[in-house]
Amino acid sequence: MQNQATETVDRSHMQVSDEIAIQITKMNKWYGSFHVLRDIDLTVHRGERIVVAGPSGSGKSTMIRCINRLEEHQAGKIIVDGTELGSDLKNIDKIRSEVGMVFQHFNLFPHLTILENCTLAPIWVRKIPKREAEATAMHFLEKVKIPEQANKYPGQLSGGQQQRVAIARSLCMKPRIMLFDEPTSALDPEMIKEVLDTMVSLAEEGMTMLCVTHEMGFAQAVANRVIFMDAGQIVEQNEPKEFFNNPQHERTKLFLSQILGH
Amino acid sequence: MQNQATETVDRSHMQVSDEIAIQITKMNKWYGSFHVLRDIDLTVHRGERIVVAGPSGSGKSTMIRCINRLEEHQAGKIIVDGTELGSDLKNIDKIRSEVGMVFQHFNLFPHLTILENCTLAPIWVRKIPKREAEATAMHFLEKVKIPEQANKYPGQLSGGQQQRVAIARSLCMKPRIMLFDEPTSALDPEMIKEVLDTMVSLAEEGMTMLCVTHEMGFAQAVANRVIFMDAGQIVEQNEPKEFFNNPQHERTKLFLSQILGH
Amino acid sequence: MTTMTDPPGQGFRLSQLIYDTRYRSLTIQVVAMILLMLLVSWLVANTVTNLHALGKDFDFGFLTQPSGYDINQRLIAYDSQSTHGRAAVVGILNTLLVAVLGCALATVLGVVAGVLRLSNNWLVSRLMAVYVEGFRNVPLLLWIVLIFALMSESTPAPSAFRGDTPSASMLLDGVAVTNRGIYIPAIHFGAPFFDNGLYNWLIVLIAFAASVFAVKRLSRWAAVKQEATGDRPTTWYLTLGILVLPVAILFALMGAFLDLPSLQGFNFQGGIHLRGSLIALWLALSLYTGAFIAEIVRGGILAVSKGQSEAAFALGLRPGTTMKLVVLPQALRVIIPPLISQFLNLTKNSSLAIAVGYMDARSTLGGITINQTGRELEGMLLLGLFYLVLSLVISGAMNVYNTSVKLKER
Amino acid sequence: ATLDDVKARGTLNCGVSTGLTGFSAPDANGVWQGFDVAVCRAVAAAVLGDPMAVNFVPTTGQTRFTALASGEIDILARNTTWTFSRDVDLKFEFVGVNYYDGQGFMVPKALGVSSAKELDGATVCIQTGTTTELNLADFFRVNNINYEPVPIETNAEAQQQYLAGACDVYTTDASGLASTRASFEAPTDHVILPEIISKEPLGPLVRHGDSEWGDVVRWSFNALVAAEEYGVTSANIEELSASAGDNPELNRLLGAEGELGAMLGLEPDWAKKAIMANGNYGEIFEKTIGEKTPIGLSRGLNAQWTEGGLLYSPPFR
Amino acid sequence: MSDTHAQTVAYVRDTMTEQREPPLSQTGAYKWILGNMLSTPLNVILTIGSLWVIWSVLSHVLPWAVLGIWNADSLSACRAIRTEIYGADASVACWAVISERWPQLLFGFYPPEGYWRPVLAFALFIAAIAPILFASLPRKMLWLTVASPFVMFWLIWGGTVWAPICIALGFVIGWAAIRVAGPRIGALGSILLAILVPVLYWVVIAGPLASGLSAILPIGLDQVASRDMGGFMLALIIGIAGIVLSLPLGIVLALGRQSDLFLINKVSVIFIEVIRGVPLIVWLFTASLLLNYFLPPGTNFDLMLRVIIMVTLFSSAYIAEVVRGGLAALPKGQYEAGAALGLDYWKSMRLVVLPQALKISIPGIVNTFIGLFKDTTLVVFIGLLDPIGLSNAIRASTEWNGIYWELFVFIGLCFFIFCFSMGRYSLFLEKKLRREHR
Ligand SMILES: Nc1ncnc2c1ncn2[C@@H]1O[C@H](COP(=O)(O)OP(=O)(O)OP(=O)(O)O)[C@@H](O)[C@H]1O
Ligand SMILES: Nc1ncnc2c1ncn2[C@@H]1O[C@H](COP(=O)(O)OP(=O)(O)OP(=O)(O)O)[C@@H](O)[C@H]1O
Ligand SMILES: [Mg+2]
Ligand SMILES: [Mg+2]
Repeated sequence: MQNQATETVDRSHMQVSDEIAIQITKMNKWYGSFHVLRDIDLTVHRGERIVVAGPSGSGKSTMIRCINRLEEHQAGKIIVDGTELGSDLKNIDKIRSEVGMVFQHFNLFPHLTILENCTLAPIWVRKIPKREAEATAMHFLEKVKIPEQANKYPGQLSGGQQQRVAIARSLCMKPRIMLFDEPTSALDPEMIKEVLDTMVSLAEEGMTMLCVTHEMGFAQAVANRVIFMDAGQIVEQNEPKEFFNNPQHERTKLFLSQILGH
Repeated sequence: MQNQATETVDRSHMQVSDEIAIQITKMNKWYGSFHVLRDIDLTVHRGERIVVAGPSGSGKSTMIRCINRLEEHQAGKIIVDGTELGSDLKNIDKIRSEVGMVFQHFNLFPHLTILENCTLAPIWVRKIPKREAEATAMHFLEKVKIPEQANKYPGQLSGGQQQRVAIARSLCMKPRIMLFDEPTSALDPEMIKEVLDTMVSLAEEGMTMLCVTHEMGFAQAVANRVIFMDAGQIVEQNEPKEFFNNPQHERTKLFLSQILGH
Repeated sequence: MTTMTDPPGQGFRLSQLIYDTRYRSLTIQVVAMILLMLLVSWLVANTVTNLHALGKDFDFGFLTQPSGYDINQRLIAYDSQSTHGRAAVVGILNTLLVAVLGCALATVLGVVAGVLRLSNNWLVSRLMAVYVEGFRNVPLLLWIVLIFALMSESTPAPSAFRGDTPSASMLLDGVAVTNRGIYIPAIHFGAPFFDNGLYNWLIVLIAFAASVFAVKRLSRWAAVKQEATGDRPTTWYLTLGILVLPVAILFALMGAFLDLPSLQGFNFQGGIHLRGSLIALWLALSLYTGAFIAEIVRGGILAVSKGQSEAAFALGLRPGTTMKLVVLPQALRVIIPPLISQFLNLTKNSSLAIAVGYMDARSTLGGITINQTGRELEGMLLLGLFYLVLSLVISGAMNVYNTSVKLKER
Repeated sequence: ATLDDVKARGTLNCGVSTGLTGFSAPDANGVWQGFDVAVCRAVAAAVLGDPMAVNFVPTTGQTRFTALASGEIDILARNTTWTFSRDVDLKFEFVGVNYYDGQGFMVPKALGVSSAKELDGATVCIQTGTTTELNLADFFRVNNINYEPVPIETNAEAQQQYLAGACDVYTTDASGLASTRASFEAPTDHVILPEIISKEPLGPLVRHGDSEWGDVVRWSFNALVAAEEYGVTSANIEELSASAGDNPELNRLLGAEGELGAMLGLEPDWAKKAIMANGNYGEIFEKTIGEKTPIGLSRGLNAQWTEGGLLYSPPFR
Repeated sequence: MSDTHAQTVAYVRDTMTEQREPPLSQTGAYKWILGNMLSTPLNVILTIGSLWVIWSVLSHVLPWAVLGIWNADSLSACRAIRTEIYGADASVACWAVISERWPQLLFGFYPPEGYWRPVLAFALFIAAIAPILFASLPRKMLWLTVASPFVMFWLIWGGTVWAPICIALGFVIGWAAIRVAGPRIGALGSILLAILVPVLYWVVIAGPLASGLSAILPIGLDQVASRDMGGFMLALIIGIAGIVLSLPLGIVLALGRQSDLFLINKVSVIFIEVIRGVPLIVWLFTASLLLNYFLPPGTNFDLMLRVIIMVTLFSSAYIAEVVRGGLAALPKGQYEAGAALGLDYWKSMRLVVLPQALKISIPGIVNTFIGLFKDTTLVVFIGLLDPIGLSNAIRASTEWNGIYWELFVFIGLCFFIFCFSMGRYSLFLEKKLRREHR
């Protein structure tokens, strides 16, 4: 499950600035009467690479989706890049175009070619000329190593390739923050590596990343903080080394023993 | 990938007779204008256990499917059990009931129970009384070690069990020749062994078998000839030991290095 | 191919006809052919005998004889002295008219109801469910009759517009909604270019088509501009101008004026009369088919997974843009084939016009004409042929669309 | 021959309207009642001796002629107008006229119209599939006035449209107008205009080419008319037929004298049975559509010739 | 709780937060109304619009329906009662027509003492299709399914019991022909034989045999003529007969359309397209006006039978398309496995392909049935007394002349109940199939 490639990351230049990218305070969310997120407090600095782990149903996805308002939170505050997320549509639009998101099931648009997938949002949201958008898209497609597929449709690509396109698509909006929700869990083992490699190279460039994943190898290699969630709360957070070698909380220990023992 | 169980086969009594079971001469087949099988010559003696290997698309399945006329060949001769396979329906019917076939995807009849799957053809083709057909079916189900599932439906069985039922179903027609088309490639690793074991025990009983498979362990343990196909032709054939240790042809070498190295 | 499959020289045996795969299919087809011919000739022979016994012949001459009956709803000139053939054409045009109108309205209703049924507004989505289930599960014939009756009872009679204190009044002084239908203003020309009114309208139509073409060019230009600069220039006022001005100028040149309907004698006169029977049939067909279309639309939208719109939102696209660029193009692929088969159904169902006395092809050619002339065989044959051709044209269009979509997918 | 078929079958197949008030309609028990129905019953009684041995086949304006031509029914007694083309071109044989009708107009009193000639521009509801459309077209063309026809399939719909004011005028045969008006909540608010624009002799008809059967139906019907003329009613018929009286025609009619029945291929008392089925013509009229019924038609043209009407049975001899 | 800094990253929660109730804005009727009906300005408008629609419909319909008069023997009596209770201006329904005539609307003119017969027949029908729809029922019940058409026919039309038995015997003879001749002359020949022999039997022997047997042993029910049947019973008979009879024909057509024999394929395609391209009402007129032209002179059978024949041909084209979908949904491996086991075309169709394809097609067949059942209303145009036809007939009686809405509302309601529940059932089946097919 661990990938050797990720071990080679050179962490020296991955600087964390003091600037705050995301600030969540006392955020609460309910689904009906079910309390999914409870008093979440989290500050993410620019350039941080945070891995969110936790058992299924603990609210990881929900938390991440609250950050770009795919879900609405009911109490507390979320400030992204200095803009508070409320019901103000303008703020939501602003934040969404600053924050990229990659889903478990890629969610590429099947009726558009790879290139069109990547240029859609820049053209319609950022109002970038098509030619320019395409150049940017090709640049990022090269970065994720599939420029030659630009004119194919998503259905013609393998899962790993599709996920890399999804990453490229997000990057085309030049986001300052990237959210990943289990980007590799729908992939076959061979394909996981190619996607993780892409994420690693992103991390190397200093992108602020918040990543829900079960790839502990990736967490150890790239993250500068691991957050452990359970029952809608942040139970523990620490540097990866500490987190894995010396978990404090009972639940963390239990979780790690299951994940790593397996 | 190799199965230890197969190593235990006692080959001493697996006699090959002089009688010819299948004789293929200069057989050619086209799909439209695409030449799939080119001048295939192959003689199978009664009691032989032949493994057919080769890269994907090399025509292995097509060759095997020509033998019981699931595909029509356009030139050359196929004689099965002394009957020539031509356009005469009676011969086709005769050969089909002499030759059993096991597919990659089992192709059990989902609307019939295991027992009904096994008795269908004996009752309707061989016109055997139902009671008798059921007794035979139970005998073969015991042989493949799932008599207790007789009244379940295929959907309720695991892949390995289904494939064993498929083998039993073929055996119930008391075929003199069995064809296998990648019987284990749709199975999870744990299940591969149980199916291979069944095939080994069949081989031990002296069944004439023609088996497309990538299970090289099986080939080494059971086959008395390995045939290597590429681009619609038989490129090389030899005894398993010679074939694996001392391949002659370039393509065989390349193929073996990929298969075994992997 | 060098060798033959079978050794030659074995000679042909009769049993090969059945047991040889090469001849077998031929045998079966020949037998089937013979049986078919027998059946057809049997039917034809019976028909000939029966016709002879009845002293009738097979003759389409009746189409050229005067029909003797009037048709209220007609798109071409017709009176009771016109021929049965012309009556049939009037009926066919009426069928096409209600079919086209019905398809358009049914699509609108279906799309609205389908989308609203997915609305998060509980009340609205329930209401739409009631509409859909109610219309789908009661025979169309009942709906046609009920809507016809409902319309005539809930709208005022022309007499209600009469008198010093009328109980009903015209909308905007030009539109009268009565239980005989709706009267709307018509446009006439004071100084027409041609005496034949049709040509004048043709000119207007050509001008309008040219405008539409120009608008298309304009939006192409805007798209190119957007590709180049990223910003789409605002063109709506230009669009409006191009669409309206040429036609307006033409109207002015030809001295167009509005012919307002006004109450004279028993009825409103002047203007255009949309008859109650047409409206009732149109509404009933549209509401009924719309209920089916609503389900198709709902299914199509649901078929586009939620992930698609979420991905679009996450990229910063607005809901409207998401609908336009992401959801609709995908949903349409699912929606259009069944939609077209609903259009087909609607067209066929328009033959129920008989229930409200709308004179469609079935009521003229297949109804009064047959009844007056006793030419059942000829009349029904023509009628069946008409519907068949219509269906084939529609389903042909559907096939063309399907293949074009399939090609685009891969 | 049809007569033999009917006798062999034991029932008479009689085509009637799917429902026309007073002329044919099933009652709550499913038994068909009405003026046209009575003709069928009389024929059944004459031929089979049982007025109830009738299969009523409901037909629509569209299907009635085919049903008769194809032999599905033996008689069509469905207020069908006797016209040249139906008789000659469609190849049927009208055996008589059981109701002399004519097409008329009904308008609401409030319109203030007193003659059909004042109907210029009016909207007219008509029932399709009959001669009505043709008469209407002719009438308005001859008088050179405009109208807007609203063709309606059934009487019920037409009635509903007319009452809702969707048409100014309702036109159909005068008998239909009367019965329709009788069902209104306020019948007096509507008037039937004096113009009768057509002759509508309604009568039963049979196929061409089987004159024997035509004779049976014709004379069964004539027997009803003659019975009224001679004062034979269902009340006194037993008595009159018990012994030969002094009116030879009556004797022949009731089978006491001559062999009229045998000539038709029927029992001697065929006419007696026909009359006993529902009474004579006058009785049938009174029971089904006469002035005492809600429909309230007066005899008018349908009175005996002796009383100034058109009913005139040829002599039984 | 302390702020988490990049420098002092480590954090461990000591006490777990308990699940709390959501804020008021998140629960109860308040949230529900706010969230579901008033969340955006557009939603507010929609809500108000809906309320207006509901109000305007209910305020007209409810008083009319609820205050309706149930006891009267004619429309004028109804009106008198209304004037007495509510005054002359009130508009209330006269449900009395329903309470007086409902047996007629349901059964037509079927003799009242025989109502149990159609009821029993339909109960039998339900029992007969149960083993097809629910695989869990014992297979023995399929015998009931096989027998039911004949029993139903006998129950509804009555007459001697020997007629249906002798007809059924024809099928037995056909089956026996296949059994006996099959091994000798092959599948194709025996199928021809199995068609020829029973047809000969029906034409030549069945009639005399039945009358002979009934002369010896007269068992039977009172005969009821087709024209005495009407109302919903008629609609059901036509619908059920149409679907049941069209099933074999539809399957043959579907197989024909799949066939790669050019002629067979084209004939099937043409048949299906012609039937589907022309409206049912035109076919019904054909049945009533033209069928006699096509049959030998002198043949004459009743209109209902002709309609059933036409409806059968009509729905067979639709069933064929449904079955074709089912056939296409089967993986190719099933055909191949059948062939590899030595089953010939007909056997593998009968034993392997069709059982599966038909099961997949059941929801589609149910939907076709719903459509057909609704379409039976069109027979009113050719003079059959279906519910709508009967409503016309009822209106033609002097008591009920002038009544309008009540009859239509009642008929519509009956149709709705029937079609809606069938539709739900078909949805349920579809879901179940999707579950099983994963
Ligand atoms: N739309 C919804 N409505 C109601 N409950 C929901 C909804 N979405 C999620 N939940 C519930 O909220 C809880 C948290 O869900 P979430 O998807 O955030 O978990 P997760 O930590 O991402 O789990 P996983 O690892 O399985 O993705 C779960 O119990 C889930 O059942
Ligand atoms: N029905 C068909 N029509 C056209 N081409 C076909 C068809 N079936 C197979 N082929 C082609 O024939 C070639 C041989 O196919 P075949 O299935 O025999 O290969 P194989 O050796 O069994 O490969 P694999 O290991 O992938 O099963 C392939 O190139 C394939 O694309
Ligand atoms: Mg999740
Ligand atoms: Mg293969």
